[in-house]
Amino acid sequence: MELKIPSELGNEKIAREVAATVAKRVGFDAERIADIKMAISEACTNAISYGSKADSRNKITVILTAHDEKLEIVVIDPGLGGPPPSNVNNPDIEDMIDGIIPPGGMGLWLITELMDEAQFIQSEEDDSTEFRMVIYRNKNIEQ
Amino acid sequence: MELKIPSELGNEKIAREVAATVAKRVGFDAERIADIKMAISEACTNAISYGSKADSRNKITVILTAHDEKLEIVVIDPGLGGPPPSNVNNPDIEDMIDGIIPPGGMGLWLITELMDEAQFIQSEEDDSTEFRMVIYRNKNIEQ
Amino acid sequence: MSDEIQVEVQRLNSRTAVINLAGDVTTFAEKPITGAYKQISDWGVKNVVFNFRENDYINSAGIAILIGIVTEARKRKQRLLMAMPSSHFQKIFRMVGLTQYADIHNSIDEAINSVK
Amino acid sequence: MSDEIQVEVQRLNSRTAVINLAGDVTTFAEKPITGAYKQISDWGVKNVVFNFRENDYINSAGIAILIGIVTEARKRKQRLLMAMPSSHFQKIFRMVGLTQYADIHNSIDEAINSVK
Ligand SMILES: Nc1ncnc2c1ncn2[C@@H]1O[C@H](COP(=O)(O)OP(=O)(O)O)[C@@H](O)[C@H]1O
Ligand SMILES: Nc1ncnc2c1ncn2[C@@H]1O[C@H](COP(=O)(O)OP(=O)(O)O)[C@@H](O)[C@H]1O
Repeated sequence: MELKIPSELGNEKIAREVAATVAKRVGFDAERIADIKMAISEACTNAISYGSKADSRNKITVILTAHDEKLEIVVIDPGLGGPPPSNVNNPDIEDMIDGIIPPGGMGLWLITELMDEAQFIQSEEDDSTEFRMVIYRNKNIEQ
Repeated sequence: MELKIPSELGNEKIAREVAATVAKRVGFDAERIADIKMAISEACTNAISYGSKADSRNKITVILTAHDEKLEIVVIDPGLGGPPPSNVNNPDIEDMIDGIIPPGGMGLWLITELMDEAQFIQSEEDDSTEFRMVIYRNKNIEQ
Repeated sequence: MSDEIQVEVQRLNSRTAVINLAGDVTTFAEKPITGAYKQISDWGVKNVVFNFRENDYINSAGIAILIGIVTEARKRKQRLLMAMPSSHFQKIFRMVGLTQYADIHNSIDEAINSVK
Repeated sequence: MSDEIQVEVQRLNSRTAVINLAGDVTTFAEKPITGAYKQISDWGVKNVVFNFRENDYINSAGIAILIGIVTEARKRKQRLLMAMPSSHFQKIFRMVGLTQYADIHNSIDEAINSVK
């Protein structure tokens, strides 16, 4: 299924509720649903803040596809944030707490920790940025 | 915002959760949110059962637009159920209980009771059927 | 995909039984609910208490199921009691006219005491 | 559109205060949370209890706010206590490493008793 929402901070909640409802319907347990909610919120927040410059005239699209054993989530933004990062840094919480770096920059890292797959895909057709995540229903499944 | 879901009974829940999240975000109270959830569920169930012949290869689209004082909800189906009814009958629960007519046929009536406006719109471009509902945030507003 | 409804019956005494519903009262609930109702009717009870505490979604198909139960209950001269429907459920029951055929109670105890 | 967070402070005694959070711990929560934290710091308390009972949504921006509070608390030699975070919150706190700087407690009482 597909969801199109105006790029406005707070609207990531709509995507989060949709993802939770779909995940519940296809049998994910409460812990995995909480993971999905957090990951999709972070991905949508980024698509809104960076990919759409938080301008609600822009829209982001979320595509949810339930397969037998996994849920695939694709978040598409208009690509106004330029090319997305090609790698994800582990946050250095000690440096943040010591005030060496400002607290933040943990969204993508959290997503990679919570999801089984996560990567940016640069669209070949237009300037849009796609972020694709996959989560398996059972953690220890053969992949 | 816009939501596209496969025409499968049960998927109306996704629309229901989206509508509830949007309505909450724009300040509807709990009672009105419950009304919205029921109305959108009935409209989507009809769009799935009649308008798409409950075939999940078909899709229904839900468009939610928040205005200052009202929420507009449009449910679009591919029109496989033929022309929608032009009027809504009050259910005769006594006849149902006496077994004179089978229990049922209350969906559209419930919607008209719960929403401030509700009507079918036959699309001029294609065969699709649109059902449009409007609900005001405050019941006694000047309309 | 499954829509979950859990239905449980509970025999209080020779005259009264409770049907506990947890989940969505929709088309998918028809068999479980009518099955539970038939089961307790076979026990010969006269008072049927529906416990709606764990429900927050009912649709017109669910209401039609309840109307069907009212029809059966009248044939069997049973009394129907609706315990703990949410305020939304109560409003819908009133709108449809179900409240003419079944009493609403704020708790299971209140429902049970009313038929003692 | 507003994202609701309600923040309330509660002074237990000269050494301990509680910050009750209800709602979403996101960017929108920054001002209310840091404001509440400053307020109780001005009281001179040494133990700061965050009550997470009424929260189920935290995001990375919310975590960043908490990290900022840890930095401040260390400067002020305060002790931070996290009461009743959901199991999801606990997991995230552990993942990020926040649990090295703040104790997790299953109830407000447990948190308060631990600093008596
Ligand atoms: N959709 C996107 N388009 C372009 N750049 C992005 C996108 N998502 C993330 N980024 C970049 O990746 C960086 C890291 O993102 P993230 O880990 O979520 O932390 P934060 O948002 O706190 O910086 C962002 O600062 C931004 O530069
Ligand atoms: N989207 C639709 N497309 C075509 N026909 C429809 C649609 N929605 C409703 N109808 C028609 O209107 C009738 C009444 O619908 P409703 O009041 O919801 O009760 P029920 O679904 O129980 O029959 C349906 O039986 C159907 O024939």
